[in-house]
Amino acid sequence: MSVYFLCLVLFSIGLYCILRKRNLIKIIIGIMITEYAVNLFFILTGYRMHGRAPIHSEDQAILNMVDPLPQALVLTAIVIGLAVTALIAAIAIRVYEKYGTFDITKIKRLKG
Amino acid sequence: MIDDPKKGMTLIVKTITRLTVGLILLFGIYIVSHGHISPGGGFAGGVIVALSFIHIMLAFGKETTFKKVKESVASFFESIGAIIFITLAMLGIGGGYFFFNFLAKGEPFRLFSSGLIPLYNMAISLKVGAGLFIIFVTLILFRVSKKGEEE
Amino acid sequence: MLHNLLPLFVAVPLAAAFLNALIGKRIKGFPDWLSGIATFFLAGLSIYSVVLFKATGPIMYKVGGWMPPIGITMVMDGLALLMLVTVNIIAFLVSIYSIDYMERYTQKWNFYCLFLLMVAGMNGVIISGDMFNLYVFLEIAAISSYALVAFGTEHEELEASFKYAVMGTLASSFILLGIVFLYSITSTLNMADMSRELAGKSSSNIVLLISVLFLTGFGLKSALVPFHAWLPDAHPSAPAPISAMLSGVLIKSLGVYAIIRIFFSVLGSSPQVLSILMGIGTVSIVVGGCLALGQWDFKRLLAYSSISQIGYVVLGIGLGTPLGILGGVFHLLNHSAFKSLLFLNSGAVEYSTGTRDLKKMGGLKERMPVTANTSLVASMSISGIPPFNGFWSKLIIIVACIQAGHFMYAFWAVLASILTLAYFMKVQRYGFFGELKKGLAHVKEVPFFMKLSMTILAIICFLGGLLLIPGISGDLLGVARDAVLTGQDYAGIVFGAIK
Amino acid sequence: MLDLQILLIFMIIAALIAVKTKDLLSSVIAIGTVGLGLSLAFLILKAPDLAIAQLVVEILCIIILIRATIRRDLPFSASGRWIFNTMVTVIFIIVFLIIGYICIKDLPQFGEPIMRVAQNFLNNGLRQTGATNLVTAVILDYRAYDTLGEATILFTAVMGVLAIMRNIGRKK
Repeated sequence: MSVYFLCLVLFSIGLYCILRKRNLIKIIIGIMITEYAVNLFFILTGYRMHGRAPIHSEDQAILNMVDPLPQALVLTAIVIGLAVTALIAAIAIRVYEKYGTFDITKIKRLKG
Repeated sequence: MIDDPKKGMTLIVKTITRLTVGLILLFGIYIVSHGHISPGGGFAGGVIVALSFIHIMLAFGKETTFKKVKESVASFFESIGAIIFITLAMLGIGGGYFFFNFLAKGEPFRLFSSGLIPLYNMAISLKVGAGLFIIFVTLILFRVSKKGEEE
Repeated sequence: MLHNLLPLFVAVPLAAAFLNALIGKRIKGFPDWLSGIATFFLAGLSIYSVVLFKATGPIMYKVGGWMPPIGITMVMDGLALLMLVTVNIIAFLVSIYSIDYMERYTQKWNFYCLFLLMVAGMNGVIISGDMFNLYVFLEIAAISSYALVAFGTEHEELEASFKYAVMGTLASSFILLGIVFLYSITSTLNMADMSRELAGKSSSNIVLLISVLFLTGFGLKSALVPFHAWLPDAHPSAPAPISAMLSGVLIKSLGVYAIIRIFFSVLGSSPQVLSILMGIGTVSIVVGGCLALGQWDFKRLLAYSSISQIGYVVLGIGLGTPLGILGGVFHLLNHSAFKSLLFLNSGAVEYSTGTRDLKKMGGLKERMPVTANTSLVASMSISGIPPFNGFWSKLIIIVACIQAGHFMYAFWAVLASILTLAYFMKVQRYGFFGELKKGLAHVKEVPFFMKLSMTILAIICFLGGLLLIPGISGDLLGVARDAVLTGQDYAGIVFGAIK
Repeated sequence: MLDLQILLIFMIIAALIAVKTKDLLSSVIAIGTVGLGLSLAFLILKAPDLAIAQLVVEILCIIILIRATIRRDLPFSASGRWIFNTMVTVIFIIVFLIIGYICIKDLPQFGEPIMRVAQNFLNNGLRQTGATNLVTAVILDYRAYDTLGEATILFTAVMGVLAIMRNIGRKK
């Protein structure tokens, strides 16, 4: 259980970073931390105690494999995370080029 | 590779890159082609292939890299990878269902087994490798063009 | 027959997008035609499936031939049918509108590519019967919309896009965390199977946490009031056709549709959830309306009005009575039509005059008759003036409120309807009627394709009320209402449809 | 599972450093260590595919982020209501954690997943798909449609980056 809780702590650090930091790059870092935490949580729920990796072997039958489904899903989630990070980084670079700063308190053309 | 001492990083980096980059590329291809029998697969392998080109670019500068791979070629491969993937999926409709794995499964633990899965892996690696290379090149070239404007 | 057509809703726009990237940038004019033909095909397909649906009933498609809990399924029930019709018709009209409008921007092929990906993402969300698959397609639609909001690459657009992207990603994290918890307790991803598993369990704390996570995530996506901060920036910053798509269909298919699907079909609609939905809906109606009243930017006003109108949909659905749900889904359809039309109008005005500020407009009726008349139709429709479609759906929602005994909600809904009338009077008064301002004498009417798509939408607004005629209403609205009402029995319907 | 707990605490500390440090480049490097820790955690949890993927993705993310931050360091700025807002956020997060702590007791015990559907993959995966690596069997056969979505997301990101990085957005 404690592992689950530590994972939630990691998630909330990311949440804090997104909600409270005033720098575009810091916000991207917060997004990455939340993604890592959710991915890790997914794998934790699929782990079987003293399990083996879900790959068949030629010379022996493996019976106690861990759950392969979360692993497949997290692979997709990692790609999604990469795509989002790349896109947001591109936007941040353009924002920096236009405004000359990463500080969101100074990036305020819109009324919000 | 063309060695222009003014471009890119120092000689040490260039020499090491020359030695390792081929191995990295080969490792990427290995990971892709053995995706269905060992850990790895199209995505991880594609990223490694892209990283090998990014490695050249970081060490030698963009001119040398563009002699090897042009951006338009990368963009072509990206679309082709995606089209191969969706075409294989649509061919499955002929077998009854979207994404139906219609090829013979073959003997397990061999390279040529498990039907369409290696082909899907190839398509994904093309797509991922080319796509990530384009993202990287776009981000790098943007800075260069901005610098040119400021000067 | 319909059975084998279901994957095409995703495969066709995806294939068109890939082809567009391959060929589109080399041949001029090709992206316009490819996108127009692809979306026309989808619109035709969705209308054709209404006809087929009458004979077949709910359909399930096994992707790859795997049986439901193992593989992914696509499900089409009445609600999905209604959403598909809405999304694809609007997408087609927006696509032909963009042919002329997007000439102002560079890299048109890229625009069409992202646009088609967004359509594919929305269609994928709607027909998905699998929780994780829903998340994946939701991300496709969301990521393409982040890029499209920033398509003009100016200061405001980039800023709005960053804000939108951060909020959207946060929402996605919550949704994914919810899916993780659900997988952990049910050990399945198929929605029908999940609902069957959950029905067998006694309710526990974890289901409550999952509900909160999903409500936050999808509430952020659909911009309901505590989570609405990004919408008034993001929707006006996009190019006008994309604003029409975002406000018209994206927030519905990603937000409201997903809320209905998850809370009514998977988690089960408890009275607490319904009352929360009604409360959020009413707050959205009032807050959105009040904020819209003070705006002078045409597109920003429309964006706030979207928050208000989405509130009506959520209020109608939240009532949980057959009449309320009918009103909710009908208002969802109508709002897509008139809000898209209004955004296209604002784009036409911006195209001709170069401004979005209502104070700088005036008397455009003489110079731009088609735009002015279609916007008049849309304004009357959104304010609920008979005989346009908006009147009927609002009437049904208010009557349903009174019938269910929620007089306060009915009162607020009527009040906000008057507010809506007020701010659209303002738009008409300052924008289209009155004296022609000095600088606007040279203004010309917009090109043909823009006029065409606005006219078609105005006709839809005008004739939309006909969908309520008893013989017709069952085919589209009735099946959607039944799909929501029988949400508890989703598993039975889906597994019954296996062939 | 002591090794896993130590690794998680290491990741949490690294994440705190990434959030708190004022130098952006150090922050990016700290997030790199979090990703590396995640990769190791995947290895401990018997997910070698993910460990490889996470490692290479981490490298690419770091390259992109360093590209975005290099030589663009900014001092930290605090607005007027900084303390109030931070307190509200911290209270919100503490409430979230308490609720989370109560709720995760309802999850299945760690190390004992239900595996109702997954057992099917383990039993029949090799026979039905022919792939030895069951994760590949799941992503490219049982759930290949998800992988189409995944490939499309990457394609969307490429198109999006190309669209955003245009120097001229509108024709004059």
